[in-house]
Amino acid sequence: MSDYAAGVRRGGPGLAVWGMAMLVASEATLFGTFIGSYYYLRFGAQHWPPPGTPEPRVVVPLILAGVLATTSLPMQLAAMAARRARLWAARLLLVWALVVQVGYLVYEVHDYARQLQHSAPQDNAYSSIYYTLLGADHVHVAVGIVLVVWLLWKLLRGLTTYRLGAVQVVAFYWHAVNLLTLVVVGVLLSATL
Amino acid sequence: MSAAVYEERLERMWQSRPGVLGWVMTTDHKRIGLLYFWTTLVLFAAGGAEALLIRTQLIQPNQHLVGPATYDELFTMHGVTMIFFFIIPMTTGAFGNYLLPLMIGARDMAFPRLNALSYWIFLGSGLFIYTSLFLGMAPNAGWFDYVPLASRQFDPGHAIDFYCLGIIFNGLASTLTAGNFIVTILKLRAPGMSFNRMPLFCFAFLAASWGLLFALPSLSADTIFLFLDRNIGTHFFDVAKGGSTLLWQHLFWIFGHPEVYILIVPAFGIATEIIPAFTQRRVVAFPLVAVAELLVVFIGFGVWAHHMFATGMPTVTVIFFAAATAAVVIPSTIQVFAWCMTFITGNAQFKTPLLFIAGFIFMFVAGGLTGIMFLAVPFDQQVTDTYFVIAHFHYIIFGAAVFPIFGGMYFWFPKVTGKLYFELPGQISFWIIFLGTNLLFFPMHLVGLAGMPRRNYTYPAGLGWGADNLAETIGSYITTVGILLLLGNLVVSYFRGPPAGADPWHGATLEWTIPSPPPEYNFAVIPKVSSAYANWDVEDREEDRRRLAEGVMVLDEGHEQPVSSPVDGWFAEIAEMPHDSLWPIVLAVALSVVFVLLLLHLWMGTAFALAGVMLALLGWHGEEPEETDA
Amino acid sequence: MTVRRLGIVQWIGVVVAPLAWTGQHIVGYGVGQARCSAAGAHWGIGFDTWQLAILAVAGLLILISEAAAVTVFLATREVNYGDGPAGEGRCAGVLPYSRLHFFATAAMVANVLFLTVIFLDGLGSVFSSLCAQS
Amino acid sequence: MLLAGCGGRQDTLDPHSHQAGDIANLFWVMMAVSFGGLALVTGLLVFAWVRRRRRGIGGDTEGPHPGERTGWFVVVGMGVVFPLTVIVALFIVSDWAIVNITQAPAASSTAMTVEAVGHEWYWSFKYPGTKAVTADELHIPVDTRVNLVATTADVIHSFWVPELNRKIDTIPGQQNRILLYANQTGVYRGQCAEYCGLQHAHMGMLVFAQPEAEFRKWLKREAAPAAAPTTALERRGERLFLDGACSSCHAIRGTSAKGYVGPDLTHLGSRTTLAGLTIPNTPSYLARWITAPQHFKPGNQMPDLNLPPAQVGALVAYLESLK
Repeated sequence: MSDYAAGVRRGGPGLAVWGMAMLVASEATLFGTFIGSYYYLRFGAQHWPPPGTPEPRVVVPLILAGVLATTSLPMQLAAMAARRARLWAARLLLVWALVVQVGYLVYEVHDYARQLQHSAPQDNAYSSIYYTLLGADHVHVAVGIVLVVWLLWKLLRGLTTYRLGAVQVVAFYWHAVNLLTLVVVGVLLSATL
Repeated sequence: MSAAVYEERLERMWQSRPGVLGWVMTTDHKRIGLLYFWTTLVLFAAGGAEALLIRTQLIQPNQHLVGPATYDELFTMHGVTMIFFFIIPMTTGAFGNYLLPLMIGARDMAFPRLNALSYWIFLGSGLFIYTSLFLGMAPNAGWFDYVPLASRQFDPGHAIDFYCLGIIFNGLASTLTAGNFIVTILKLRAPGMSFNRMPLFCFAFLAASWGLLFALPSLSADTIFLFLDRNIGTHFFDVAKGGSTLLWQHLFWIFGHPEVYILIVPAFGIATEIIPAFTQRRVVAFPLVAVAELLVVFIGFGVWAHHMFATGMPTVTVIFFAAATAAVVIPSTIQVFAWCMTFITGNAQFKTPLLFIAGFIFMFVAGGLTGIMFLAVPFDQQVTDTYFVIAHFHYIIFGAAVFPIFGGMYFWFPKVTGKLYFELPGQISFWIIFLGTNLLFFPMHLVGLAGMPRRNYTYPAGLGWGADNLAETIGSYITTVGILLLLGNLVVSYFRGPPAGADPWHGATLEWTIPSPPPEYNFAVIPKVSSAYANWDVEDREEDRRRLAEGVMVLDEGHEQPVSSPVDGWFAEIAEMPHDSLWPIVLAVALSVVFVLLLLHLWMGTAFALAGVMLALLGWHGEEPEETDA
Repeated sequence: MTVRRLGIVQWIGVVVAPLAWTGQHIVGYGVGQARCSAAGAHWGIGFDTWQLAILAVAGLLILISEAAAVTVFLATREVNYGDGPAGEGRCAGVLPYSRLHFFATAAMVANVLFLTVIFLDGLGSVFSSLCAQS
Repeated sequence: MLLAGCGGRQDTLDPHSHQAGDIANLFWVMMAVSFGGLALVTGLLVFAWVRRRRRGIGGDTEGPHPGERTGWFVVVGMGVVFPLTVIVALFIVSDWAIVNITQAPAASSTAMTVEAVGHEWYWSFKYPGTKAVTADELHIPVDTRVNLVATTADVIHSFWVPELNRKIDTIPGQQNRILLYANQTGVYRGQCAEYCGLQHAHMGMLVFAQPEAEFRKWLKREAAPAAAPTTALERRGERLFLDGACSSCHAIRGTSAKGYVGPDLTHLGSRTTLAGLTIPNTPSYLARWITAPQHFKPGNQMPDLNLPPAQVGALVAYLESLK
């Protein structure tokens, strides 16, 4: 079919990846706004966090965020495996990532509930932005987990170009979420400085 | 095989379902554009009716046509409607959807089903927010919705909750559209259409889409905070508990000012298509006009606090926004003079569309010059929140955004319907609208300088405001007559107008290379492009005909669409586009349920509805393009 | 200069200046906001030092950006911003000169604008009385 | 029937202070330049119309584009260089120079301080150092630099007396200040400029700029507690006021009325207007106001009390006696 057929090049960032890039851009901006609000409120406050409100714990959240960040590796590998049509490799790598991600979320949600017993979003502006920012991040992790589960379910029934695109897109999403988590944790911990 | 055979094959390949189902399930950007067009036209009527009521209330001092409560609802809904439910969906939704793929030589948007979803969400949000009006609990704290006036303490009831949720819901639709446009413009341009050969229309919509994508999250965050403050008891805006009322204003205007440019930049795009067609000349200083359209939105992100100069911010911070306000002027002056020089060096024929563009340039310059005045902080602090500001931004939003929309309606009417509109009533409608709007908005400068503040449901006599207000109200009636004549002309032309043919204007861009109305597959052959004014490159068009005859680049094996590299438009691959689908509307309905339940504080129900949304998404992604395992 | 290198230089000309202005705008505003806020008053932020420092950095970056734009513009002067190789398929292989020229022309003008702005607000914030309420 | 003008006007172009004057002059200059710009562009469009349709549709759109070079010169010259110069000049004049005159005055530079508090929907004015509290009518000495502190009791309002200075919002938790200065005795009208709810339209104020001595006399009287009623009717009115609903919202210094929802009425009789400049302060209007406040100012905090005319008469007599 003429010179175009010759020019046809598969792979590379397809439309799906571009679409996810748009989503990530808008989500990142949303978090940017949250973080901007955090510091705007912080500048206006004499004491941060206000007296009576516990400071966030430092060590555990940092370690956990680091652990979550490592899942970028299996996600990326899964995408590469899928491109080479290594179906089983892709599935196993996704399961590896999924286990870590679920573990992270389970602990964080439990911890979130625990913190709510000592302070509530209704206490003051600090708590309001603290719980909103942290909660929003957890929601994004949860969505990512749903995506991985859906991906595995899809891959049960073989690999298609469509599903290959899906793996790449979800991997992209997870890279973004991991980065986001690191930033959010960093911002929240800046209150202890 | 001959051209006819290929066209017939494509016809079969792309034809959509007959009847209503065809419209409900459609993923065709042209049909979605038309759906947007009709919907926004209805909402425009609503917003216009609100405006007429406002003007009638103010026709003379101490009027009591409507009470203060109603008046507050009226000006709030007028602002919300015109901005979120008329201009944005009309420019991006209707014009962008219908024309962008045609201008870049594509057969559809990058994500056709997402495109349909955007429309159905937009429709849902429109119904959602207008329900509040009929329930007598319409938003009443202004479209800017400042706290603490909008807080639960001072505005109990559901009015502001309707506002928050409606805005978030509507923002969802705009965000999806914006992302869709960006990917479409970057990836679906016909091979050969490198950035410097992209029609200026596309630069404008690219700019507007980036603007929407990065501005809306700020508004969403703001409305989320407010919704939480009102319904959960958080303290983002509660000064007593360490919150800040100015935080609302900052977040709102970080969205709100780029918004203004999002409203007018697509109009610039429309102008930059009409001008070449009716001057038969390429736009002067093409690269500067192109970059100006991007710059105006980019710099527009840095000026937000000039809406807050009277809030007592430190001068050292105010300075930054005043300077950005100064900078954002230049891209506009570049474009204005480029347009004028194109008028002069080309051979201008003042048919209706070009008349509207000339009027647009006049109104835009008038409004822009008063806009420049606001970079003078002390003057801004003197006239902000007066009618002077209303005059300024109505010259911009009505003059610079709506005039090109009207001009565009006339300009592309033959393309969309295949009929020509009637010229004389068209020109008359322009002059009525032009005189009407100036009579409507110019006196607002004077009455504002005479000290009349905004958002007053009535005003005392004896302050010298009466005559101006009377003139404004008369102007509003005249404008209405003009708009009705315009719409009437188009309706009559639709039934009685003479056939237009493919290219009545000898237009500059690719949509004029195909029949009117365009076939569902848009382009029988993916066009060859070697300049931004493709329809004027005669040898390229002959090349297209040759290819069609030989079946080169016809792509008739399914919903095929070439994908090219983002900057230089190099041919990359052939993508298989999805077919009609019912999932977009299903998903939109599920989302509407979510927002209604949120409004009613039915948290458990909301959770279930979200589960429904997920199921819809699951079904959506169950539809895979049929193909063999890779 | 090779076409490939010209391509990189062109992007420097287009991208660096806007980013420099963005940085100067946000940091400059942020410093003012912090210095004049309830909390920041005690932090002893050297306001003028900060403003002049970011002004200098941003100014330098924008000058580099402008130089890049001019370089590309001169290197591609002979082409018109509209024409150039057809650029169909991968066969063309090279960047269209017309695209380089197009972006260079646009950037040359835009960068001047950014340069003006950063001096206006950078110097303005230093001249105006610190933390006086506008 | 309603109040006409009420003495003052609020015309931004009729300045009575250095600040408002500079702003007005700034405007006149900007307007002159703007009309020049508008005339230029309109001229270009008209010129295009004059030499329209030389070749008509379908004309040669391929060949060279006549006047491209001229076009570039105009676009770069008139579209970049010229406006940039003008704007830089405007920026320096207004935002480096004039802004220093209109921004909050330096603490040491003012002779006295007045506190303006915005309420839904009236203004109350306090004179620190004295007990004086009044509503809607602010008195200042002429030719004196007054430091005005604008705060709010509820939502965001904006203190604005156009002929004296630019406006300043009242932000919760913020103590915004502007300089209030009148170079000529007289009455200047002002109005809340930030949308603040139902009766935003009826939240006017008057600024009386008086000679120093006159002002001192006024302030002295204003600071004193209310005079005891003299006639029987006034005494009846006082009893009604203190025992009835009035005292739960209004304060009258020197009596047991300590309400703070509505304005302080200690010297109501000395005011020229009522209800945020909605109506003039005459016995008949006061009577109608007490009978049906919701008629004049729908949605305001004061309920229709449907008092019998006799009681209204007594209340009016008492309140008007509070000079």
